[in-house]
Amino acid sequence: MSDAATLTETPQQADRAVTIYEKSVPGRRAAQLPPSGVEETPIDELIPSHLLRGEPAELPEVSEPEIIRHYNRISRRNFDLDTGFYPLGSCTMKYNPRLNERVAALPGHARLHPATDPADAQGALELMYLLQESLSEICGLPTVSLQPSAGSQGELAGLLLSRAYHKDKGRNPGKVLTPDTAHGTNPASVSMAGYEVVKVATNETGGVDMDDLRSKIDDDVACLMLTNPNTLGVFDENIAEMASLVHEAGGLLYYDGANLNAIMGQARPGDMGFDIVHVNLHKSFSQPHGGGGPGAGPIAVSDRVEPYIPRPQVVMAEREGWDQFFDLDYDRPKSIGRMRGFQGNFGVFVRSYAYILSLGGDGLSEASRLAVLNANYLKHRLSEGRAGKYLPVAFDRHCMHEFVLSGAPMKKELGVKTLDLAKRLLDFGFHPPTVYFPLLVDEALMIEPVETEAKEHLDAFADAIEKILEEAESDPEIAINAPYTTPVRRLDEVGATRRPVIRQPK
Amino acid sequence: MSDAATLTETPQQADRAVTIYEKSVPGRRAAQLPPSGVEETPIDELIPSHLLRGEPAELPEVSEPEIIRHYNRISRRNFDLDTGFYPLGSCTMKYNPRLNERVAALPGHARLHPATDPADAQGALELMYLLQESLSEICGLPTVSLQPSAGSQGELAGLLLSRAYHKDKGRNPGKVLTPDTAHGTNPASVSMAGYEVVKVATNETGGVDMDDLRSKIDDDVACLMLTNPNTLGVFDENIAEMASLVHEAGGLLYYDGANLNAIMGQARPGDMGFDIVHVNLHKSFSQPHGGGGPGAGPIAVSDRVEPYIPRPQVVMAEREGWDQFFDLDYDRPKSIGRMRGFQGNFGVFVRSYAYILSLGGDGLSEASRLAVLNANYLKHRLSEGRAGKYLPVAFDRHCMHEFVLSGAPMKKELGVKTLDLAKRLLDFGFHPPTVYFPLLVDEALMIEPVETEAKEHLDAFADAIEKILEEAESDPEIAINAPYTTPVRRLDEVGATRRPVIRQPK
Amino acid sequence: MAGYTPATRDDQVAMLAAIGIDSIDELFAQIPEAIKLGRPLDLEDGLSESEVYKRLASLAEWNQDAEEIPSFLGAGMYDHYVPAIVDAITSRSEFLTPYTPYQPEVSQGGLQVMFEFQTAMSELTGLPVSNAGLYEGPSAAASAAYLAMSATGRTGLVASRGVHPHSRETLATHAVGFGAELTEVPLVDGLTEAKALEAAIDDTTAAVFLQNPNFLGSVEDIERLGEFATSKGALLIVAVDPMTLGILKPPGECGADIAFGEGQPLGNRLDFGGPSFGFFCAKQEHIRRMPGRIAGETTDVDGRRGFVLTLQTREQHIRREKATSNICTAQALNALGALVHLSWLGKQGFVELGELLVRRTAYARKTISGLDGFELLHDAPVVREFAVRSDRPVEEVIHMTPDPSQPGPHIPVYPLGRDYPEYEDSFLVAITENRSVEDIDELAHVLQHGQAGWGEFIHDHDENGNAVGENGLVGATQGGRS
Amino acid sequence: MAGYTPATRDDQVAMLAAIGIDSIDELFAQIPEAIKLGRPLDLEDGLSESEVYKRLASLAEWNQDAEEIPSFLGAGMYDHYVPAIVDAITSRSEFLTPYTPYQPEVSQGGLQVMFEFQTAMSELTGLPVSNAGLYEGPSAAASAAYLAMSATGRTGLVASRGVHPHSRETLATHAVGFGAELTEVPLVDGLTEAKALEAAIDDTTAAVFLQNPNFLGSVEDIERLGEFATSKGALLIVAVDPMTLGILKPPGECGADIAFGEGQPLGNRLDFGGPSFGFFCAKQEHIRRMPGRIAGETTDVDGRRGFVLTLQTREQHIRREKATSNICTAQALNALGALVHLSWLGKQGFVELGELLVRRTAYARKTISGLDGFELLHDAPVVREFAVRSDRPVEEVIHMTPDPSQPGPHIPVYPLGRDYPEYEDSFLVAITENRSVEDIDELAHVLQHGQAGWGEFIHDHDENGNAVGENGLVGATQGGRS
Ligand SMILES: Cc1ncc(COP(=O)(O)O)c(C=O)c1O
Ligand SMILES: Cc1ncc(COP(=O)(O)O)c(C=O)c1O
Repeated sequence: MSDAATLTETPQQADRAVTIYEKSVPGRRAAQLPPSGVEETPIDELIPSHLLRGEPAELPEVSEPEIIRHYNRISRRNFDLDTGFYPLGSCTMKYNPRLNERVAALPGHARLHPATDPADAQGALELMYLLQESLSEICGLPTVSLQPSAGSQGELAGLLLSRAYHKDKGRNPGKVLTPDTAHGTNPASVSMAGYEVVKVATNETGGVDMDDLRSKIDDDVACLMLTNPNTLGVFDENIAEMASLVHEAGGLLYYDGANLNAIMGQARPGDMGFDIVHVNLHKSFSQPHGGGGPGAGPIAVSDRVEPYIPRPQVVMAEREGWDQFFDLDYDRPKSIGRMRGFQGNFGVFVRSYAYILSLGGDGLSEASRLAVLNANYLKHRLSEGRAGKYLPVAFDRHCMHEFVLSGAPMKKELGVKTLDLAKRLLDFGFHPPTVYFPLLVDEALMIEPVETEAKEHLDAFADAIEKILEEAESDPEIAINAPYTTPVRRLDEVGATRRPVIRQPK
Repeated sequence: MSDAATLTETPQQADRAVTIYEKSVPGRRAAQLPPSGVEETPIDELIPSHLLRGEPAELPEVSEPEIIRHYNRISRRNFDLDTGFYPLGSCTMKYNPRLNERVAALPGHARLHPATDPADAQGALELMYLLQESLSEICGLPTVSLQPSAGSQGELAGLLLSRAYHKDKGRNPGKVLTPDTAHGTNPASVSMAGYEVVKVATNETGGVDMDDLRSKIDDDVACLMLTNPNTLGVFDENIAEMASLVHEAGGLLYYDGANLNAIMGQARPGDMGFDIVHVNLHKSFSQPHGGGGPGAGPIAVSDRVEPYIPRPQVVMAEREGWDQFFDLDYDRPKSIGRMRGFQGNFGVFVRSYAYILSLGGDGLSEASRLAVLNANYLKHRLSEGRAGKYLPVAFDRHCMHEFVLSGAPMKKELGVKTLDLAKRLLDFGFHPPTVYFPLLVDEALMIEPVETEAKEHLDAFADAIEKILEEAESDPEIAINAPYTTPVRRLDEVGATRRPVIRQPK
Repeated sequence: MAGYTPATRDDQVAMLAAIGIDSIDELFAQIPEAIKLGRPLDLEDGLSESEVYKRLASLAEWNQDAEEIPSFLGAGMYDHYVPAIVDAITSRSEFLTPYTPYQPEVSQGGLQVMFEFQTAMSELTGLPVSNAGLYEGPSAAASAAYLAMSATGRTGLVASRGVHPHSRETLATHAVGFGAELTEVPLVDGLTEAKALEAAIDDTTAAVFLQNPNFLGSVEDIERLGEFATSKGALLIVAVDPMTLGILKPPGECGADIAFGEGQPLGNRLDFGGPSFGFFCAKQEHIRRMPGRIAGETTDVDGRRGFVLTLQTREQHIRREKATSNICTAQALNALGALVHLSWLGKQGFVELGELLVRRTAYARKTISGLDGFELLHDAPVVREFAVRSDRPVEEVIHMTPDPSQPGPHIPVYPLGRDYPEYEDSFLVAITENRSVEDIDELAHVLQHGQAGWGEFIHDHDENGNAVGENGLVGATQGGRS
Repeated sequence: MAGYTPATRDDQVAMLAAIGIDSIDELFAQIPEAIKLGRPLDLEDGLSESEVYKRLASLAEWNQDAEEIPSFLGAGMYDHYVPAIVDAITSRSEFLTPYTPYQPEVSQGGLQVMFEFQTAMSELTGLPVSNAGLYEGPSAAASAAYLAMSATGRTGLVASRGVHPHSRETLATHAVGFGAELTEVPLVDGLTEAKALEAAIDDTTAAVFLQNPNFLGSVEDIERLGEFATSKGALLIVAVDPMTLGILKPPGECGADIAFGEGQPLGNRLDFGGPSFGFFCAKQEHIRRMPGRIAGETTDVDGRRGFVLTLQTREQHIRREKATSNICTAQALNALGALVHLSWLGKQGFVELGELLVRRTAYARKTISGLDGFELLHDAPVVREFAVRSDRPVEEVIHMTPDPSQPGPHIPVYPLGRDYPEYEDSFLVAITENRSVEDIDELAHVLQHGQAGWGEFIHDHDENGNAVGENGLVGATQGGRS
């Protein structure tokens, strides 16, 4: 900035976005490749020219120093978990141990080809086997398939298991029940599995409305898909009853385990009577979120469903000359088949298994207990003062690992929407909670303060909200025009959708 | 920030410095240690209690997530080479290839104990041997010792070699000649070697004043210590003559090779008649500067000096059963002995050898040529417009890899000191050049734009200086009060020295 | 137990007091006793960091990785050299630890990466629209089928057997949910049989899947084959190996509606199969049916350039059961790795790498098919992978140890038997810039002399650090590093 | 040749034109023809990144590192577990790539690190003044001598033979320049001989050097020995192993004027000996004679807290020939590694680690001295390292291969012969938290049975990933990983 007298914008704001393509200079390069070491035969003598590319792809032409400067620079335009409190509801933003990155990077893991003969990949297969065993114990279900790439693929796999299960029983039910609080991936997965979504209402305590459920259970119900604790952070105490109702009607029970962080070592989906659970290793099991992946969504299933799980499955097999041999079992005639290539996101398995080893059974249980303590403490802090007045909790009861507030009074009395509050939080150095979800809560704020956050951060967050509301009482415009200090301010999303510019113009 | 109307300070400025100790909470911890696995004997039964510590050291009590947040956060309060142009004169701030970090981290390097039997460390010894050979070729001198930890230790080693050499010849000269342009470490090393510093004047073209030199050469001169190109970025064409003058008088020639980046593959200290050269691997050979180290300062020497080099030396030896065996030679009766522990900064050797392999002979030569081109281009850009008027070049001739401007006219005519200009550059996102060195140039600005910087950065830097001077013409206060946008603004260094607070108060 | 949780006893007491309860147990009262676990989890107690490291390092020792022994395995994932700068960038907390950029004002880094990635993929494939990435290759095939069905209102899927077996299996799995039927078309002489393809397509065909190079490594004439699809109103969907697109005509220029593929060869480790990413590009007309995240350019209230997630009305969090896909968490970090790798290769380097692959592969193909007892399975043109027939059973050929009773190690080439019973006497050999001519010669040597041969072939370690002696194929048979 | 230089031909032409010359050669005209090289450097041509990686990786394979085989080598550098968070932080560009913080406004990160580091070292040593680090341990001894000589105006240096041989050698080397004389004091029963020490000190003695634990691992009574020095007006200078300071009385409480040491055990890799760092702490009265950088707290013009390099008038760039030291580039990044490691260990963990070392070492000492043919060299108390006498020649004992004609590998313990001819029948054994009880038992086994023994001791890999079979001592004799 050249005008020194006053700051008109922050240094980062003044530093406008420039893409790597705009830094490209013809003839610049980073990579040097090894010589081929063989005859430099013209390519079109090896591949017919009509199959060859004419113009090279317009990739950047930049030197290596420019590359690292470019990406380091834009990396600082992200808010990340290692910068501050990130209470994004339903996302379990817990600390990502660097130990896990270290072990995942060992050449024996990172440079192991997925098609390596099992005899030459015993370490990797044993690790997968041990992770299956661990997740099986945590979920209370006998069999685990690690294959699904993330939660949503786990859901789809689970629903296809339900199809296979019913088909095998000679049935062909068409409906899947999901509470109206369900995460968006649930109904989307239901459709992709060729099922019809039937919504079930929520009762006044945040659980499933049992009457509505009963009225909708019939023999066309393939499956009930439930998140527990649900997206309101509420544990549904009728869960066992629901399970038996659905089972009686011949349906299966699918447990969306994205919120497992609330109950590890406390209660297990299997013990609640569920048949299929998916687990988000990038939530409860510390896989870094990477700006939107990678993750993994293993599924744990009951014996009823076991015959249909995806192929291949890691098993402990008999092999002469070995006291234990771990193998990939393809010979599963009733399997739904593959959900994806090779054996799943192994690198994620390494990290999550390292996490499980680090915490142990006691540690996982403690993690859940402290996650729930943090959530209830923050809920309490936000029930006081102005937050209590303008941001009432959606369901006033002890919550599990997260809770949902409603910004409706704030909107009504101060003209400040939940979105405005979220944006203003950015100026205070906090990542906002999940907003406008779950849908049934007006102006929802979904807050998940994980166990790896210290009390002082929860207090600071509560203080910031109090301060923002205080500001808003005197001048709502402050929040309505926020943020002010972020690398860019509010962005025109509507315009972006109307005339999409989704790549560097040629 | 809470006041949204105007920005009173940047977000980083608003985020005040807090130390890790101030984040400490009794009972918090990160590390969990393995169980001892043996009897938990009380410590005072194993070590007499009067030898034991009473109170534990007040180390931080923080969780692991807090540690990474703390250090990531303060890391962003550094300007670094991967952020932008860093033309710090005499420091050769060239790109640090990440390949070098990768190879240095290989367990075979990173976890190799320095006392490993040579038979079990052949890879490391061979690498050191190959680096010695490479530096020998680059410097034009037959023998290289890698031991010195950095340039200044190389200098001291070199001066102690001179002592040993003369002593062995039955001489005991007491003086070392150094030009007044010498880097501060030169005279400091001379004193630590027990020699008297004799300053030699600089002539009107920036080289050594030959008459002054002649007048000071006598048989009490142990050594001439010269940097070439010198700290003015000038190559001294009388170098050969100086060499013979000093040799005739029985003295040795020490070449401060910190500026080797100007002449790799172009000319060699050995060919100029020098006996001892130190090389800064953290300058010409891309070792990252690490915020002030680590580095390494190997020395290359002539046969005359070889008998005295530090112990141990890596040599290729005969060993039956091996076609080549690399050994540590301790049997050097005339050696000055050790300058430090073990074999030197091996991790730095790995990086620099990787750099030499990557560039090769041709690449090193090209690097020097482009470094010199960049320097002369930027010097030209700064001879135009206001820079040309207010910041004349100290010695108007083609420079080598760096050049020195004088801010004297700027100070006189605008009341803006070199320091002010430097601080104002910070607001423009540039690291300032080296300032107030060399001492003989009034209000000096020493600028070294290395070969890894693109032309557009040199242009942007020149434009920024033009802009700052333009500003200063209308309002010098802007520069005088700069910087404005940095994490902190000008700091009270005098106060810091008057009442030193150099640790967290208890 | 690791110290990732900061709450001290004092903290807990203070928090409980504030909440107004005496113990954390009270918070779990909402879980009915009947379903409480009521016992500790039956898992080991937590270990210290150094113990966890040791345990996993010693497990990893049991894997025969490409660092230890040069791998010629391919089949969709390749041991390319991932430049160090990729790790340096992807390991930064700022990229590693945030989640999906729901708050664009503080996610410009991630969003700009998506935008730049989309541009690169669109350039590679020659198609105007790219998303920010999907899970991996095969499941991207399923997404493509889903798009094609909704675009055409048809239910027929036709796939060449040249398409990766994992993609075909994944399609079959998803077809059950989508209500689609999948038909396969055979190969002749290493290429998709044109007649059979033409015959398989009719006006119920939603999409035709081809792969280039196909699973046997052959370069297909996509343009010609594609006409059978487009002429019948089916979408042409082409799976591509991104590393070959510096050389091969991009699908966009061959009439493809959709191009997708496994992204691993671009800046991603092998990781025993994942995580990597899938890319997905399409014609403009399909933009509002695209699966996955898409970043778009826009401006902020002060007119600053910025980026946002765009066209979100396609997505599950808005459209729910009507979404174009159920994907949520994807593979953003892996896509970043690809972007950095591509920037590092650059416009020229990307082409040069393709040329290097073609030439070294030609050499390897000639060398290995020249060995007695071996011949080419087909002589169609190839880029970086080829199929070889062996007179001896493949299992026997690839078994490396002197003592056949030992379970391993195996020569790292890909036996075709499981996926293609019709080729159970053949295997695939894949080449990358990491496989030097010396590696190839050594492979030939070991294939030829098998168990007997290894003895003769011991080198001292050589200056080029190439895979011989020490950590070469041969070395591996005697126990790798010494 | 690597692409680190951006200048294209066009860039070069434009720059030359601006300068007004035709070729870069003209810029080198200032170098007299006579001394121009006039030929290419006789070095290989540049290699691609993957080739460099392979070459260095294959060189590294020839090193027997502590990852491959558990090391009991110590002698000042120890194979502690460096937590992953240390690499995560020290590898950030923001810490890795800047230089000395000459511009404090944009160097607050590095300066605060120095300030926090100084605090930690001052806490460990119990001395109020710490600098931001020196090169490594032994050269810090020389700096201490330089300080002592200027503080006392004396020239005599007295050092116990318990001080690390490298420190004594380094002192001797520098003494020539300093004009000092170095006298050594012998050890008895593993400890500095008090009488001899007292006798060696007189009123020309500038400094007395002791080490704790000393090189043989023994815990010295610094307080008692120190009085001989202070009573004669000499400075008491104590070398310490920082990892023992959770347990041992800090030098500051033993009357030391200066405490220094090798910092490697704190958060630094072995790196075959460097880079690491040396720490240097002193009494308040010596603050203006300290060598090296020191960061101090201050405020900026707006009153914000900040940090600067302080007391710079001591330093070479200001004081030149009168500087208190010639050090310029030091070891800032290594000091950061130590600070992060110490923060990770924390107040409690640091003590616990010391206790762990004491107990495991006691076990190892008992186990190994109990083997027949072996006995303790001394029975003074130890923390983490101890000396053992062997009946058989040490060279023979540590030679692990069945075939004695083979040059290696060796059992990684430290033979004392070279440094202490008087103990040529003895060796040192060092323990860290990385050396499990199983490792220790295996060491005992191999020492006992030597070449003969290794055969019996082959394990399948074990769940604890401990050093047996695969990557254990024993495994190593058969070629490490397989
Ligand atoms: C409750 C719930 N279910 C399902 C998902 C989908 O998981 P994923 O994003 O891994 O596909 C998520 C997270 O995004 C979730 O919060
Ligand atoms: C010309 C010159 N000589 C000597 C040195 C000292 O080198 P070091 O900092 O490695 O001790 C430097 C750099 O600081 C220098 O620029």
